[in-house]
This record gives sequence, structure tokens and C-alpha cells, in this order.
Amino acid sequence: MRAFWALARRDLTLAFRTGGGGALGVAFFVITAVLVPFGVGPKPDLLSVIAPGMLWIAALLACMLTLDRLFQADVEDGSMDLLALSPLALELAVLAKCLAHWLTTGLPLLIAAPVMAITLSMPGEAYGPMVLALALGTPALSLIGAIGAGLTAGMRRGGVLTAVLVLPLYVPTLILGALAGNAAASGLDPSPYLMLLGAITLACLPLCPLVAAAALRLALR
Amino acid sequence: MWSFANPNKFMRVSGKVLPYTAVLAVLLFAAGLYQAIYVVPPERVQGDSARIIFVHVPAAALSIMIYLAMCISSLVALIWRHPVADLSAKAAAPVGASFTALALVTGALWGYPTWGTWWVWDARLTSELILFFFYIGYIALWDAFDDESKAAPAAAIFCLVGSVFAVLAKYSVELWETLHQPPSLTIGGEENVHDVYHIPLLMMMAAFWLYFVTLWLVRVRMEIRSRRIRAIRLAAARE
Amino acid sequence: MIPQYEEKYVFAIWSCYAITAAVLLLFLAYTLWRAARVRRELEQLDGQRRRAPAKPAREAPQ
Amino acid sequence: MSLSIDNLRCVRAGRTVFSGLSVDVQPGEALILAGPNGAGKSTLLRILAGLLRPDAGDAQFSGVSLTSERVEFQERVLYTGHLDAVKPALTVHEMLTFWADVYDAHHDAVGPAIEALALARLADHPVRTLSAGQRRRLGLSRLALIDRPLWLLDEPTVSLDADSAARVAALARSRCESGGVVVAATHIDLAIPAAKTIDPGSFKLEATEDGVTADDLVLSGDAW
Repeated sequence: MRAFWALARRDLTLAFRTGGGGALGVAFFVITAVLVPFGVGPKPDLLSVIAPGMLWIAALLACMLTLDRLFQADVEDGSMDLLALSPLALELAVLAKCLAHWLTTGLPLLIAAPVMAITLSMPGEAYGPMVLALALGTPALSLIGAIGAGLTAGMRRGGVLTAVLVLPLYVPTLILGALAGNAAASGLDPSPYLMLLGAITLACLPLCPLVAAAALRLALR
Repeated sequence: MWSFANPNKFMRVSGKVLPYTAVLAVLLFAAGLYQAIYVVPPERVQGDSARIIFVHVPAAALSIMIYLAMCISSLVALIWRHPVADLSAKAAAPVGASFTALALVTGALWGYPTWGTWWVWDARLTSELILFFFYIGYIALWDAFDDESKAAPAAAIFCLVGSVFAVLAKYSVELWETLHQPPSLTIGGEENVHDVYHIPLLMMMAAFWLYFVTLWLVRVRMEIRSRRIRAIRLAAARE
Repeated sequence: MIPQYEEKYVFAIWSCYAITAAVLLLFLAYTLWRAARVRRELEQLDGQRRRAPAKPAREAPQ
Repeated sequence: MSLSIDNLRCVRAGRTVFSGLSVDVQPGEALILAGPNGAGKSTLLRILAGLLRPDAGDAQFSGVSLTSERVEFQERVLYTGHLDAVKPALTVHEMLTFWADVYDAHHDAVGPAIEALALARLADHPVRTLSAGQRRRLGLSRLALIDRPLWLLDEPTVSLDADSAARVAALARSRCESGGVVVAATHIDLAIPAAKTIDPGSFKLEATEDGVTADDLVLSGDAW
């Protein structure tokens, strides 16, 4: 466990010292959400309808943008070789890195999302469920993204490919997340969708690190 | 199946099978198309437009079947390092992708006179579209690696992960569709078409399937030959 | 020879058949062309190898 | 704690790097890998580290098999590759503390490890400010930090000055004296009394049945 926390802590430290922590991801998220009214017009009734979906799309783009560095930096400087040989199972190392990734991209979005919801005229009663949906769904985004990042880890320019591989994998999470937000915005009960979102995250928690670690071992060959 | 692990054996057997599947495919296409175009009467509800199922349904059904076959191939390649299995999945992918594209295009063409619009976010069309993205990702992943021995397992992993998420996406799309109230007319009412449609449809399905098998055999043979070319070149570079 | 279909479906039906035929035939032609090219290349290489029998495919013990 | 490599075979990108590579290394001995570029020195080290799968053969270290007990084997291995595995944004001390955590070494060992390669002066400097040679020394100070019996060193002394190279050689010597095994691809003399030198690329045997690769299969047999 000591190794697990050390790795998560190191990734957080690196994120704060070089990438400004989650600030850049949040900035991207905010800018994307702000661009929406420019694209579709400022009518509040229209914006309030598309707000949950737009927030989710902005969230998954923000999450995806930081994915290609998730493993690649460690593969390039040789740290991944040493992690693979360490007593910490590679699957747990992947999980630790996903945790750090979520803390620097997913978690800040939870705080930024209500602010952006105001600008997109989302109905007040939907704020709670929307944040809850993001809290339940964004860990799955980091975990699923790890599979794509693992598959492209050994490539010099894997960025676009990572996106092409990962975005279709995000479809179920996006649909359920937006459904939860929409249900709450139209006064319906969002709990079934929240539960399904939670179920996806719970299933991803053990399975995605397993697959991503297998992909990483390939990249190290 | 294990004897085909030897590419030489695969080449010998596939070379013998190939002419038969090709001829059978041509015959079935001829018979099926004759039935579809001339013999089958207009359908009760959908009229003549129902004739489109003879190309739309086989393409859609095979696009799913081919992905399943790729999954099985990938699993075999990953677990037993079967040296033809990874090439088999690689050879099938472009065929599957083109069937998926066909299913989408014919679906849209069918939708226009039926719904008055080319595209509807109908659960089946949407799932087909997502499947198309998985094919694209699979093919792109193969192409992105310089080293085939690295590309094969990576693509196999993506194929298997993709199958799980394609199923998840299908169910979430269905859930999403029921909440967004789709048009009342669903296309491809295969369930309620008249009995006289069954035999020609089966013939067309078989024809598409044999077309796939023929093309797949040609492509696997091509991939094995390319591997031999590469091996000879490397052997020459070594001397 | 051309069967008469309902007016509003004629375009959809024939375009579906035409596009399907075009895709299947073009893809087949493309694959056969590529396969033939690969085959020719291999025959050429194998021929060169046969003319130089002193160099076997597997590495000999050094 | 002896290392025995048995009939190892490796094929990379269709090329047989080596085959039939067998060698025994007794406790306290070193195995020096020599040979020209492409002889398979790095490849052999990565195979012994369990990062690459051999196409045939096995290696045993104190009775643990590389292929069938990979995780147990890796627990005995300490590997340093071409890359230093250091992060520019961390300080020297933080970097080693991290590896101590990951490799379950005691934090008390961090200070001596920094001194072992004369980095004490730089302990609180960020790695960003270090020169290439200093980064190399930081990467190598893991050898003094983590206690494992089988060392796999890939060109450890590249970009090091004579003094630092001597320190690395001394570390390797003391590892051997305490009964460990050092396998190193290096051009300098580590001054280990019991050292064998091999060129992995010189091992080229006819492939055995179980070591047949996909490329061998397509190459064997007649043209189709």
C-alpha cells in the first residue's frame, strides 16, 4: 500500500509542479462550456435543455486531453520499466495513476460544473444530481481512458489515436450521465441513471487496470 | 483449428476451398437477387420499400457477426499465440467495416421515403454507427504500429474491450432512445415481414456470408504472403 | 425487363442495390489487385532465393 | 543464489538475435556482456528482467524460473536501463524516497544512497538542474538504495566521469562479494575477480521445434 500511495502522491506532485495541477483541465472545461452559447445562441430555454449534455461532453474532452501523457511520460523516461519490476503489481500502479489523474481532472470539474451550469441556465434543482452524476461517472472516464492510453503508450504520436480509441468507449458513460442530468432538469427521478453510472464505474475499477496493465506490458517490450 | 496454426497448411487448404466459396457466392447472389427483384411481391405495410431488407439486413447482420468472429480470433491469438489468428482478425476488419458502412447507408436511404429524413437516431442505426467507430479504431491501431508483433496483441486487446463496450453502448442507446421518443415507424420490420420474404432473405444472407468468407480467405492469404515477404527480406538483410 | 415498383420507393430501392453492388465489387477488385501484387512480389523473391540455394532461409550454425 | 540461463532464444522483428544461449553464473560472479551493436546485450538484459518474453528457453535464479514464476523472479531483480527514470520536477531526495517507497526499501537508506554516488551536495536540487552525468548517477544510486541479489546493468557507466564509474564498479564489486550476481553490458573493467564475458550475438543455433516462430513457419515449406 505504501508503494501505491507513493505513486499516486508522486503523480499529483508532478501534476502540480509542471502542469499547474488540474487548473489547465478546468480552464479547458470552462472555455468549452463558454463556447456553447456562442455556437447555439444565448436563448436560455435552449441552453437549459442542452446544458447537461454539453457539460458532459466538455468533461470527457477535458479528461481525454490529458490522457496521452498518463503513461507515455513514464514509458519514455524509463520509469515504467522500474514500476513493472517493482513489488507493486502493475495493475495497482495503473490504478494509482488513474486515481491521480482523476484527482487532477475529474475532481476539479465537480467544482467547476455548477458554475458553468449557471452560465448555461440549467434549472436549479438539477445541480445536485448533475454534480453527483459527474462524481460517479468521471472516475470511469479516467479508468476507461487508461486502456486507450496504455494501448498507445509506446507510440511517439499517439494523441489522436488515443482519442479515436477512447471516445467510442465513453459512449455508455456519456449517455447515462447526460440522462441523469436531463432527468433531473425536467423534474424526473435521476436515481436509476445514477445507479447505472455507479455500476459502470464499479465494474471499471477492477477491470480497466487489468486491461491497461496488459497493454502497458506490450508497450514495454 | 489447431492444424491451421501452421501457415503452410492454411495456405494449402484455403487454396482448395477458395474456388468453391467464390462460385457458391456468385450462384447465391444470382438466385437471391432474382427473387428479391422480380419474384417477391410488395410487402403489406411497407410496400416495395421492404425489398431493401435483402441488402440492408445481411450487411447489418454480418457487420455484427464479423466483429464477433474478430473477437474470437483475437482471443485465440492472445491466449495461444496462434500465428494465423491475429492475421485472421486483421483480414476480417476492413470487410466488416465496409458492411457496417453499407448497413448505415442503406438504412439512411430506406429511412428517407419512410420517415422523410435521411438520418434518425434510431437505436439500431445508432448502435451500428458506434460499431463502425470500433472498426475504425481497430484498423487504425493496426496501422499505427511499425512492428507487427506489437500491433497484433494491442489490436486484439482493443477488439475484446470494444466488444464489451459495444454491448454496453447498445443497451444504453436503447434506454436513451425510449426516453427521446423516436418516430413510431421502425425500419426493417424483419419480425413482421411476410413469409415469402424468408427464403430469399436467407439466400441473400448466405450469399453475403460466402462473399465475406471468400474475401477473408483471399485477405488472410495475402497477409501470410506479406509476412513471408518480410521474413525473406529480413533474412536477406542479415546475410 | 425492369420491374415496376411504387413510385416513391423506386429511387431508394435501386440506389440501395446499386451502392451495395458497387461497394462489394470495388472492394473485391481492390483486394484481388492487392493480393495479386503481393503474390507477384513473393514469387519474385522466392525465385531469387531458389537461384541462390547456398543461402538457406533459417540461419545456419555459425 | 546462482543464475543459470538455459537455451535462451530471442527473435525481434523477425530477426533471431540469439538462440541456444546457455550460461551459468555462480554466486559472487559477474557476467559481462560484450559484442557489437545489435548483438542483443540490451535484449538479453530485458529478457532477464522479465520485460521481454524469450521465444524459447528459460533462466533460473536460485531455483526460481523466469518464465513460469516471473513475478517471484522479478522480485530478486534490480534493473537499470539506458534511461535514468528520473523526473525533472522532483528533487534528488524526493526521487530516491519515491523509489524507496515503491521498492519497499527503508527511508534510512536514502541518505547513504545519495552519498554512495557523491550526490549529497545536490540532495535538495530539482533534477531539472542536474547535468546528464549527474542524472545518470541519480539513476544508479538506486543500486545502493534497493537490496536485491541479481543486478542487471545496461551500460551503467555511459556519460560518467572516471571517479563515478569507479564508484559504480565498487558497488557492483561489493554486490558480488556479498554473494549476489551482476550481469552488466559494459565496456569498462568492473574489476570483479570472477567474471565471465560473453557475446550474446555469437549464440546462433538451429531453432528447436518448440522455439519455432511465426516467421520461421512462413519461411519453411515451399512457395505457395
